[in-house]
Amino acid sequence: MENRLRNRRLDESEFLKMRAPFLAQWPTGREVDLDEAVEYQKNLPDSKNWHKVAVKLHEEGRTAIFPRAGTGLLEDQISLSRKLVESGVPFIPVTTDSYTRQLEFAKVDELLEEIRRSGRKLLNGFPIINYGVKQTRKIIESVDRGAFNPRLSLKSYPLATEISFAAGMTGIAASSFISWAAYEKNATLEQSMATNQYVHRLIGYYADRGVIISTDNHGWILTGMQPMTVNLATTIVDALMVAEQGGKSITSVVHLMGNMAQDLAWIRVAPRLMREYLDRFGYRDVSIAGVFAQHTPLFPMPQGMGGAFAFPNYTAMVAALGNVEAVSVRTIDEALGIPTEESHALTYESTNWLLNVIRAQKIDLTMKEIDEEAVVAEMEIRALVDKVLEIGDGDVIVGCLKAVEEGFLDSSFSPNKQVRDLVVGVKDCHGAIRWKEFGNLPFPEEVKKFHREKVSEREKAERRKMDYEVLVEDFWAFSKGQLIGRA
Amino acid sequence: MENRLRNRRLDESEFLKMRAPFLAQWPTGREVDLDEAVEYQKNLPDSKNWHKVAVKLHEEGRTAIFPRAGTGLLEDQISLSRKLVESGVPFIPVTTDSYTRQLEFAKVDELLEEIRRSGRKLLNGFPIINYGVKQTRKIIESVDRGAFNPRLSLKSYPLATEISFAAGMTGIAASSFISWAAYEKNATLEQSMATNQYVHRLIGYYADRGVIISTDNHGWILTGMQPMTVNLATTIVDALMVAEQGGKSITSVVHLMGNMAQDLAWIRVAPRLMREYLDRFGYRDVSIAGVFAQHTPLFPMPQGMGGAFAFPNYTAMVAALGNVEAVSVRTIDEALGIPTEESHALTYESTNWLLNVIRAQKIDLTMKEIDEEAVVAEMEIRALVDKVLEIGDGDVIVGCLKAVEEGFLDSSFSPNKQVRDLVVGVKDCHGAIRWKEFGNLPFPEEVKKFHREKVSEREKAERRKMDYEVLVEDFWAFSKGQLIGRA
Amino acid sequence: MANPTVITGTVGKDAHVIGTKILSRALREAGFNVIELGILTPPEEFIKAAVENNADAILMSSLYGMAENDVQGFKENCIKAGLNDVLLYIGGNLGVGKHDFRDDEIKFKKLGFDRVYPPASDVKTAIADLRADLKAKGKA
Amino acid sequence: MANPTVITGTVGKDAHVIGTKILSRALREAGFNVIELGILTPPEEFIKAAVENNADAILMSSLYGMAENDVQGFKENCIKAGLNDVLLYIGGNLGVGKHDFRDDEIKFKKLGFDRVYPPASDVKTAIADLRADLKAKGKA
Ligand code: B12
Ligand code: B12
Repeated sequence: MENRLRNRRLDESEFLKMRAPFLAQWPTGREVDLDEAVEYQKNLPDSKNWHKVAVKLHEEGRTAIFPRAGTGLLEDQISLSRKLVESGVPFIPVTTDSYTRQLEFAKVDELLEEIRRSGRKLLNGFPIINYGVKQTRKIIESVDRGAFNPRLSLKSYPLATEISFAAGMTGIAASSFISWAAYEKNATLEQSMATNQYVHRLIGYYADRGVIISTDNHGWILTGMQPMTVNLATTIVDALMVAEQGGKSITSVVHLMGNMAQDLAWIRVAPRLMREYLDRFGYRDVSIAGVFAQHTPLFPMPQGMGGAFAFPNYTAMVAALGNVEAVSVRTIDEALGIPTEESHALTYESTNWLLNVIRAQKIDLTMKEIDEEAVVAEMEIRALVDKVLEIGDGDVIVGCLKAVEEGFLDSSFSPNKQVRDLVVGVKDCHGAIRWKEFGNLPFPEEVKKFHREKVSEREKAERRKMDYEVLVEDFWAFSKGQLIGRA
Repeated sequence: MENRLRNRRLDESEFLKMRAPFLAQWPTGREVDLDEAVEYQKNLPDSKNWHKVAVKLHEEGRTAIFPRAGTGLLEDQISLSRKLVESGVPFIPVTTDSYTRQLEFAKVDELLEEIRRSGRKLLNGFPIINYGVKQTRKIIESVDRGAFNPRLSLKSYPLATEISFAAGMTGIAASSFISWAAYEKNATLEQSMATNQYVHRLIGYYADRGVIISTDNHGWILTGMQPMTVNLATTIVDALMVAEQGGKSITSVVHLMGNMAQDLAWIRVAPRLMREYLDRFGYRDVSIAGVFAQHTPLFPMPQGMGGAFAFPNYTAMVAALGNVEAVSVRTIDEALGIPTEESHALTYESTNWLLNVIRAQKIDLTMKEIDEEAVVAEMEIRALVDKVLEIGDGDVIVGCLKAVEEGFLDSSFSPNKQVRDLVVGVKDCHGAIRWKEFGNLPFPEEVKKFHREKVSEREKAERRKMDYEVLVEDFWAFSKGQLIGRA
Repeated sequence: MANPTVITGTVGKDAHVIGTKILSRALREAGFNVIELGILTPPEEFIKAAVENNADAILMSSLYGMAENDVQGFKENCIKAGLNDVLLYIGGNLGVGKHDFRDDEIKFKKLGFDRVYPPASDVKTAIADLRADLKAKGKA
Repeated sequence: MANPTVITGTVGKDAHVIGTKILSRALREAGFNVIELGILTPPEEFIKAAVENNADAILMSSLYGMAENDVQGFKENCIKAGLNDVLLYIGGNLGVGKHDFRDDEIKFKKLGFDRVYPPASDVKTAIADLRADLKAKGKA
């Protein structure tokens, strides 16, 4: 319990010293020259700056697409980026491959050779570190607009963000929870937080020099189905960490679970509470660039073409009704493998149609269910964040590390050994996600009662216990064109 | 002005005498034996009775698809019907071809020959009269569920409905306005009302013997874009005509125009006012089987696959949020020609996904815009129906005939010469349809003021007059993935 | 030179009115003298109207897929009626079901049409084509 | 006969956990003794666990598309470690991008796997297969 990491701004000199070993991880690290990079960033047009693009979308009342995409070779990544820009996508991801994510750069070089020789698809993403700053800039320069954002792993964060930002990328999912909770088995949250602190400080370095890089805060990415409040509480933790290191723009990410009222409630509550906690800690000059929605990646996809279109169209519809600035939708090929350029284009043609048509209506929905869900979500998020602050003595990092140990923050189906995994979620009669097991979550009794009632409502309606089988059925429901799992 | 048709129940003996000339139009007319037909109908399972299927959907809180489909050969029509049933469609259309619609049965025989010989697709629908009762029953018997509904023209109504009902079909779009307003140039409304009266009386004959055939009342199908209130007022006229002749089940059809709030308002107002007028005239035993939505067929379709899916998916989404019993969606091949079986299946796979997922949530939307639109729609519909009753001295038929002459009922882009065509519609800033020209519509000043304000709001926002060019742009907007036409 | 006269309408048993209305209006705004026959117009009526009005072109619409059948022998009947020089355009959705537009074009050109337009084609282009074709004939 | 012992986990650099969790749980409920290795499991660890636990089968998952590379020489290393008789199953999403599952099956069978399962395959079927295969070996 001693000597733990704290949420305190790193001195610049201290930070600059930390950089050397990361930059030495692979020869391309030498290409990073921070001063030159700041200049490069300053010369980018507004349409390539994540924060500015998000703010503009907000002003115009539009919802854009933020895809997931990455491919092995530079020329393919360029072609993919162009295709995305042509499809009207303003946010361009550069998803890295799984070897880069494990720092196996020599292996990547080998595979790149092999790909060039045989044409076989051996990398499931773009190996940004092997390519380095100069090569990666070619991607950014290949289009006349589009704000880029690399998708990384815990281990690769420091070097890969150094290279990405120097190459002109302006957004990054710099969350301590994202990798740790969804991608790692043995890594500890403390390691993850330390790594993220470095990245946040790098963002702060740019910010001090007038370059705004936005963090899309995903929080604790869930692998099981459960209410999003643990996730949303941790996006607030992310925000407080970023802000402390000097980051000035935060993109609030809200994962959807499929019930409209609940999803829309989360979309409303998340940025409001994030703003409140940022202000409470004095980070009034940190802005929330926008709200980004995505269907939590839990759901497998039906493989019929009709259902394949229905799923992203539904996500788009909910996002549009939520008036968010962007949404990540799964492509129509999602279940089959990494989508082709064509399926990206087709998917966004479809979802953009809906986003445009719905947003043009300037809809402001009221549903008593949204309000009800919002009240519950707010109580849960506050209970979680306040508990973290309480046991951390006001320090979110210290608090989180303890909270995970205690199971005050928890999730089901976790791949990470540190996680208690005492909670269980299940859908209710209307397809909203409820807590079936609370584990040690520090919720008020009132909240627990609400969930218990909803779960027992479904138990009664379906005359069966909400057991593991039901959970798996719920999980596959969307793949079968249903909201709620059926026996 | 003398001797006009009136909304009075035809005596049974009178009605039976009227049948002979119709049944003599083609040899297959001889296959109709009403007593045998009543027996045949009584033996159909509930899942083949339109009314019962609609009521069951209502009870279960589900929305189903009612497609448009028809093909030249019996075997193809059977295969199509089966495919539709397999896709989960409970309402099966039998769209007739354009020659049948003009009573050119000899020509149809010729073309059937030619099709069989050459395999070429020469008929754009199923020639139900040439096939006759026995052959057509094969379609109904080829599936184990599915309520059938023929799609006809004015001229073909009497003989074709005789054959359809005898063959076991249980729903029919028996509206005096549908053909007259959208399919005919020279036919008069009086002719159309007389023809429909016959069909309604035939339905009454079945009803007297315990067989419920439901009419889906489409009212005045619009060819131009304008608020749906003229259409909805005439569905009430349809209902009063059907009820007077003894029909016991009416399906309220609501055409959508694309703005959610406005569409949902129409969906709510239509059945409520229909019920009210039915009750006012004492037809308390006539039930409204359900509400069916469809995008008014005005809209051409984008041809890209993504947009092609987005359009029906959007329709499905609005229908589901409207909690209607069924929705007719355009297939993904709509713009290309008569859809293939496969594109029917793919389209309904997609729309059913959304219908299921959304209806499972039991959503009851409130939006102040819905309420606002509902108030305006109700005022307009009442003004129209009350005007018809006023000038018809309480008789809707007499009233309608006069109202059309005077332009109290009117529509733009009409193919029929009788229509005044003095009204013009245009979209407003939120994509709702407004009256730009009221012609002689008998609306209160308050309503007119509302529309004028909305039109001038858009004029100001776009700094241009809402002229014919804008109208055409509005018309093509959906094809371009937009709600509102853009210069 | 006087404004050229054109005949519009939807041929045969087809009742689709919107396309021909928009086309007619656009032609009128472009300065043509438009005789608008509307929907459900038998081929003979197009010929009759063209003869009576000394028309320079016939712009026929058909959406319902059965045009091929409706216009069999139309060109020959035009010639019989003395309309040797009238331009024949047809547009809309000219076949039943999903099919390749290029096949329509070949088919209807064989039937004597000078130009054939696919579904949802832009009227402005068509009007420009018409102007060019009339000019080539020394008519505009 | 004792309950058969099986090893589960996601191989290589793959972090997809949900499939292997569901599979493990289902195997346990079906009476198997399950050693659950979780995600990011190097091939050697599968072998080590199989040797230590005297396993009857290894049920490997891979979703991220790079399994082919991860399991090169796996069968040979099993044999080297004395695992001549252990059943090798693999399932998930075994190639990168949209591709034909039948190619995966051929490929992975060549690599020494006894059964290969496509994405989203039903665990019940797999368990039935496993029972049958074990029975054939006189193990269940
Ligand atoms: C959830 C998810 C994630 C989550 C995973 C969370 C976690 N830790 O589990 C997150 C967001 C972290 C993630 C990350 C990535 N993912 Co991912 N992910 C998915 C998604 C949406 C669902 C996978 C899933 O959980 N399915 C549900 C489970 C229950 O099904 P299942 O795994 O198929 O298992 C069932 C059966 O297959 C069977 N089964 C499984 N294994 C075995 C083994 C045997 C022996 C047997 C008999 C049966 C069996 O039993 C299970 C129960 O029925 C899929 C897309 C999709 N819709 O399938 C993509 C997908 C698998 N991911 C993909 C990729 C590329 C990645 C990333 C590399 C990059 C990215 N896109 O973000 C990273 C990889 C990180 C890493 N190091 O591995 C690709 C794989 C591409 C390919 N093969 O061509 C997919 C297909 C998405 C796509 N189209 O791009 N992903
Ligand atoms: C609206 C509509 C209707 C309305 C028509 C109302 C009316 N009276 O106009 C109603 C509901 C009544 C209807 C009925 C039928 N329809 Co309809 N209808 C449509 C729809 C949705 C839009 C057509 C339209 O108005 N487009 C908008 C206008 C502006 O575009 P346009 O006509 O293409 O015209 C433009 C250009 O093509 C060009 N143009 C047109 N003509 C010409 C001519 C020349 C010379 C030039 C230069 C240019 C030109 O200029 C116009 C302006 O840009 C289409 C599907 C679609 N999305 O296209 C089906 C469609 C045309 N209908 C079809 C069918 C089969 C029918 C019916 C037989 C049965 C049915 N499905 O209901 C009946 C036919 C009745 C009859 N006797 O003709 C099919 C035709 C199938 C085929 N060809 O394979 C279509 C394609 C639908 C489908 N996929 O099944 N229909």
